[in-house]
Amino acid sequence: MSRFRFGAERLPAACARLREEVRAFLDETLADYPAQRRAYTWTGWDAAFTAKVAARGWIGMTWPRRYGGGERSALERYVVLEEMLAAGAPVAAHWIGDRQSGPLLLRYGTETQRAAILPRICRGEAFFCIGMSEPDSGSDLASIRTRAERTERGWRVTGTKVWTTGAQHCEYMIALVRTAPSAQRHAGLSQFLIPLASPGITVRPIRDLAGNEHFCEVVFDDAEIPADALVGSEGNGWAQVMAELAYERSGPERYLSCYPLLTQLVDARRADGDARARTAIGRQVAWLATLRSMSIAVAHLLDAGEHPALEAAVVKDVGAVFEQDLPGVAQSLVDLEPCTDPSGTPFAQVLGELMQNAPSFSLRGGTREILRGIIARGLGLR
Amino acid sequence: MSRFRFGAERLPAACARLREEVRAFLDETLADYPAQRRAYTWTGWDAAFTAKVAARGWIGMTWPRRYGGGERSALERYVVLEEMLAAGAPVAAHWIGDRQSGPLLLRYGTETQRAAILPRICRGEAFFCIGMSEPDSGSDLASIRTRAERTERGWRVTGTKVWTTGAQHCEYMIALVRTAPSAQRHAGLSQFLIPLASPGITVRPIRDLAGNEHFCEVVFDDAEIPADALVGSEGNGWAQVMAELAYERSGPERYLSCYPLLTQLVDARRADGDARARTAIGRQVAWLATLRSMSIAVAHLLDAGEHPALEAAVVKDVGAVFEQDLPGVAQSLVDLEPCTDPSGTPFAQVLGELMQNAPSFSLRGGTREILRGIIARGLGLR
Amino acid sequence: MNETRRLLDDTVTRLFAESLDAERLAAAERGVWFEALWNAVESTGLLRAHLDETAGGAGASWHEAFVIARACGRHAVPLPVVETMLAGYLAARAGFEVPPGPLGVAVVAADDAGAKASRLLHRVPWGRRVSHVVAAMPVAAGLHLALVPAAGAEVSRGHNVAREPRDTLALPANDVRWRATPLPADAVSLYGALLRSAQMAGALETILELSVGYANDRVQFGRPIGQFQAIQQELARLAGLVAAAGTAAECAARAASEARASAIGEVGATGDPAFEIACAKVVVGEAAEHGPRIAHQVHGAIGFTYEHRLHFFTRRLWAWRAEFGTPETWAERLGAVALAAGGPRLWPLVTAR
Amino acid sequence: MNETRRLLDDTVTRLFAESLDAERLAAAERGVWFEALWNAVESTGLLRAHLDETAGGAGASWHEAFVIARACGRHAVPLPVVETMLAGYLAARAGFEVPPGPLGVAVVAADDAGAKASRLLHRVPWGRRVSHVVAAMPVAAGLHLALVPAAGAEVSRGHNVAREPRDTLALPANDVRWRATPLPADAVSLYGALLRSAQMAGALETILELSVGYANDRVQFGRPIGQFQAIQQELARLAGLVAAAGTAAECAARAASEARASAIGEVGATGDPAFEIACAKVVVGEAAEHGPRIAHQVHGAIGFTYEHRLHFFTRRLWAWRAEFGTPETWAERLGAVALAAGGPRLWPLVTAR
Repeated sequence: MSRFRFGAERLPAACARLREEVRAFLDETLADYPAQRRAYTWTGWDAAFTAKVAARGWIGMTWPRRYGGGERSALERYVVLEEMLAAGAPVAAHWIGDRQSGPLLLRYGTETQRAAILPRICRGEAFFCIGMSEPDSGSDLASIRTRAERTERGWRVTGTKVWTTGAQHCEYMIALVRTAPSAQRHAGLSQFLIPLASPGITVRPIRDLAGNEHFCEVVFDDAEIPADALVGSEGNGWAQVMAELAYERSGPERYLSCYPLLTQLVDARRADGDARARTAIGRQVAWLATLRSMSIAVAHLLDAGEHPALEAAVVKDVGAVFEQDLPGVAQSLVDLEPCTDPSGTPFAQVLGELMQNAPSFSLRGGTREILRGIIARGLGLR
Repeated sequence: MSRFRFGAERLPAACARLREEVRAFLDETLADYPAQRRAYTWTGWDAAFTAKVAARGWIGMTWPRRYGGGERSALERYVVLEEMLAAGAPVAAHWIGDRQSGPLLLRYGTETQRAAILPRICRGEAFFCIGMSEPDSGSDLASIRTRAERTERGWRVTGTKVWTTGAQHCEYMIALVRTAPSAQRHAGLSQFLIPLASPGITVRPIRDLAGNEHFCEVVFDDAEIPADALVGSEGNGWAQVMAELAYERSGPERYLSCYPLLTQLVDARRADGDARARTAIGRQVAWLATLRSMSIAVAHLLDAGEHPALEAAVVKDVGAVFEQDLPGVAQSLVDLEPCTDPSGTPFAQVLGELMQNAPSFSLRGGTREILRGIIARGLGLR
Repeated sequence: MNETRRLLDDTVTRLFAESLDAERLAAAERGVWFEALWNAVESTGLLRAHLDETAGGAGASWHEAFVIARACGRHAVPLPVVETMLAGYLAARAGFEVPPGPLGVAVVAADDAGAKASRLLHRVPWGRRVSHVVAAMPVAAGLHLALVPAAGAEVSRGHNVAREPRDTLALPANDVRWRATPLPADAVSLYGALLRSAQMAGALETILELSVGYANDRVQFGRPIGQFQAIQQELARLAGLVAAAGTAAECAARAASEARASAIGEVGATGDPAFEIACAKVVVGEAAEHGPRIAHQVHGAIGFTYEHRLHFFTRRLWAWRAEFGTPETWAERLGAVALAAGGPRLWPLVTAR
Repeated sequence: MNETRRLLDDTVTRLFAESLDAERLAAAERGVWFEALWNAVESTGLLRAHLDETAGGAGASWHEAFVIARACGRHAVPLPVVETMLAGYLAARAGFEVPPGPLGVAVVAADDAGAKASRLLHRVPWGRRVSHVVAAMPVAAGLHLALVPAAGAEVSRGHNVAREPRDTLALPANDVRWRATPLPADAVSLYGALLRSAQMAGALETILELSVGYANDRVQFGRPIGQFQAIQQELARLAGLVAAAGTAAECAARAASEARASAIGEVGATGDPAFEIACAKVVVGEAAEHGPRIAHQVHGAIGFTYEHRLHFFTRRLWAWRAEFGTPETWAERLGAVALAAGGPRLWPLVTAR
């Protein structure tokens, strides 16, 4: 018996028409969308695009109809996601709500929370960010110090979250904060649904190395939030977050972050594809197709109600290596300087963007070292 | 200021004539030596060849004349070594004596030991092996359990050494054994010069995965050895071994183990060197030339009386990666099955031998993990 | 994995696991032939499971063949199981009656007239043991095949680096009768690569299991080496390679099972399994380069001894990596398809699978 | 390093270390020009150290130029120091009087008639600031050069990914006076690669220092992350890349210093520094791909902020890697030489260095 449960299942044939719909939508909607911006994929923020996606019913598409969802299968959602990412569509505005916050509320939220918020996510109106890391808590997430204290009317939150993607545009943050003393580490943490417009909250965009402002620092200075902001049980935050993370490791975003560069590369070498170009590009295609099969296999397992935590972690790890290698491969095959100026060719622009972004692929959502430690434990090393 | 003291020094111009002599000697002596056997390089045992090398004065060539040495410079010795290794000459019989045991005796040996043994090494008569690892002590060398106890006439040795290269052919082993209880770990170890013909010693060759018998298990069953077998001070063995190891990490054997394959590869692709072959081979040449410069830089530092322990460790680490990659690179450029049968082409034979041997390059003389830990400490990580 | 294949996997795993230990694998390398095990494999019908019922098969698919071949890799089965499956498929597709016993495969070059090949059949797997060899001669129009009895041929013994027999057979006469087939010219390397990928996926699983087991057992510095972060990181990397290899190999088998006969042999064509087979040989081949390195690094010196089991799997991986085309040869083919498609058509090409 | 070069290294290191912090590097990226620092560099004669005394130089060698360029890389000096050294060398070899002030370099393609180039000078480093551009036009017979005043040219601003200026200059008229030179056709990429390799070696040293420092300071799970074995293993690997890059770059400079003028430009010829320069751009370029990855991995999210210094070095490494030829372009050139030499002559080729 194999230790892994990856299989060779395809996406259902029924997905084919949906795929064609998505492609037609993207062809039309992004007809003039420049190659360079496609490099941002799931960090590209465009509320107008999100509104169009929502109008097609492609946000919250697996959720119950009573919350505005489409009650479609996780595999159909997979098709929509992979088409969006392969096209480099600017999905950031609805990305977190659709992928993490909505499912969290569905699982742990109160009926009031669900009814109030999920339909707004589906309509492309409510945007979310995730408050996890803090200045002194990166890999060591259990050491977070932002705390929430009960007040008469609700909770008072104090502390600082960092590397919060898109917070400057968001209405809500799902935050992991301490509700009991830190001696307990994993215990004593809880999740909150925090309206970022609450008094006492300051959002400051952080400029990244490439000059973009994708992530933020969010400071809570005795911020008062309502009593019903708690998500799930008090003290159960760690378990809730870990369950959420474990199955979010295997989506198409784990191997398609650099896909727009692969298409540029193929076009750049199409006219003179020598032995080196053919071999190197063929190798990328082989890994792309294989990672996609692995990712789809995990989607099938999830759809079947299984808990493929190990398989999902493996997809993330192998996917990050693949994505991170691609800018170097592209550079090795085209002797052209990366350049994010308007004067650059589309290839040079996409390369310039992704070359600078690639090192983050093995940091985001947990470092490679932490992830490999999780895989090792999953293998039974003790 | 750079953290590393590598420079760009060449070998002295005076070495050029010596190099020509060595090349002429090798051309003549190894005229009919098959490519496949050249893949063994410093594990290739040939006492007759060693005798010829000795006759040219190329064993112990830096040692004092009174011990049979040539009083030549370490840089001249470097030239002889690199020419031998590049040619894949079978240097194993004198390798350990010339490289480790002789220098150890020069530094720590008694006058009696030196006078008795060094001239015999120089004449190609006395062969050495090194007894370090034990069945339960690989990376954790300080945990060795073979022990020597004082008797009226000398020492009584009990225990087992493994992975001892060439022991079945050797007259002597330089062994690291425990002379005081193991609670002290690094203390309580001593080095001995052990005549392997002593009663109570059993040498059993161990067949390796490729079917060769390069290394041995050596069992000491109350073996009686003379009082003057102690090398250096009792209890100082660990320090002696570490000093010895630190500067033995940077020789040409750290990047030339696969060199015979590179020449085969160039010849195999000479007629149709497409873009892929040119680029991949060029990359190997660049690293080969750079590793050689680094290795020569360390030789200069040693010659100048400096202690380049960090630089030497870096050469070994970078060299092992280079050597280990080469079989894969060769295979990637020539679609031919590796084959150690007589029916194989020289390329397929050399590839077959080295493909099977390459994984050992990051194990021998300390694993990669241990070596990188040493480098990390050298960088000041604490 | 569906229930049929799970049962099949259990069956073959039990058969091989009970029969093969390190001692017997070593004996096989000394030339011992395991007649009883061979007979057991043959009598259970595994060798023909993938053939049409008209050819004496069970009408199962390449997907079932994959399960059998992977088990052969997991256990380093020292018998020509996979080669007999390959030869049987080719022979059946050419309309030959598939003979019993171990079968070999050989590719021969056409002579200048494009009609006759040499009397020599090179590197026939287990050539010394086979009853017949399916000889394949690529010609302009496709593939010609012949079913050649091995009796009477003069055998020169040879081996790959795993010491599996790769013998040269000199036929007594140059009277081979070739037959035109509907197969593509590269059918031998295509299905050979498919089955070798499956075996390699199995061998990779085994080296992962051996490495995890050893890391948990071996104590250095007072604790199992599996507790050291450096070892954990490397074993996690090995797990990724093994998982990718298994997926790639199985997807290739699934694609071969579903292929329309007309499309076979064109890497880029819809429904042609050559795309997935190329992906498999590339990904599995890379895993077979880096995986054994990690396994040997974890095992240290003990893994370098002939006594330890590890090398029966790592040497097979080294040998098989080059058989039926190196990863780079297949990657180049795949890259040519991608370049021909162009950037915008690449994604549809990938998702058509 | 000999005493002269050690003193030189100390001098330039002091000059730059005192002048440049993260704030000033950020200011430079916003377009601020550090006139005082430029004047200090120019007045100490560093820009001409490597020129013959007849050309106003100090008669020092490329080895001294290497020391200066490496220091520029170590400190991410946001001034066209290296480009002015390159332009000065080319101009002097063509017999031009080397003008004062910052100089630029541009390669232009010959038109069909092989004589005149376009009015456009592309990607001129610091084009907006230079007094003159040394324009280079490769022709069949070698290299033609022109010394073009930048005054009057129309500047379109551009940048590399390190936000160093790479401007396009449109000359007012197409009246450039070309001059034949004794230089090889690829002299710009040759010496450009030499100097960029030196800068990259310096920047690599800095990212190692920053990473070691950060690993010792940053506490997670109750201890500095530099105590974790996974981090130690990666930093050891970074050390190897940095050490190799420094050695390769310095050997190239030494070779250029020792070169006989007649041999320059033939990669394989004895005494030609193109072999060592190719080795340097390959090895340094690989270090510039893998080194920044490790440094960013160790730094985590903080290293991704514009506020932290790390990116001033990693972005330069990414940009410089592709300038004056990618590692693969140089590797291919080197491989062609090795293949032309053949297996038995490869070793003599390497040891002739």
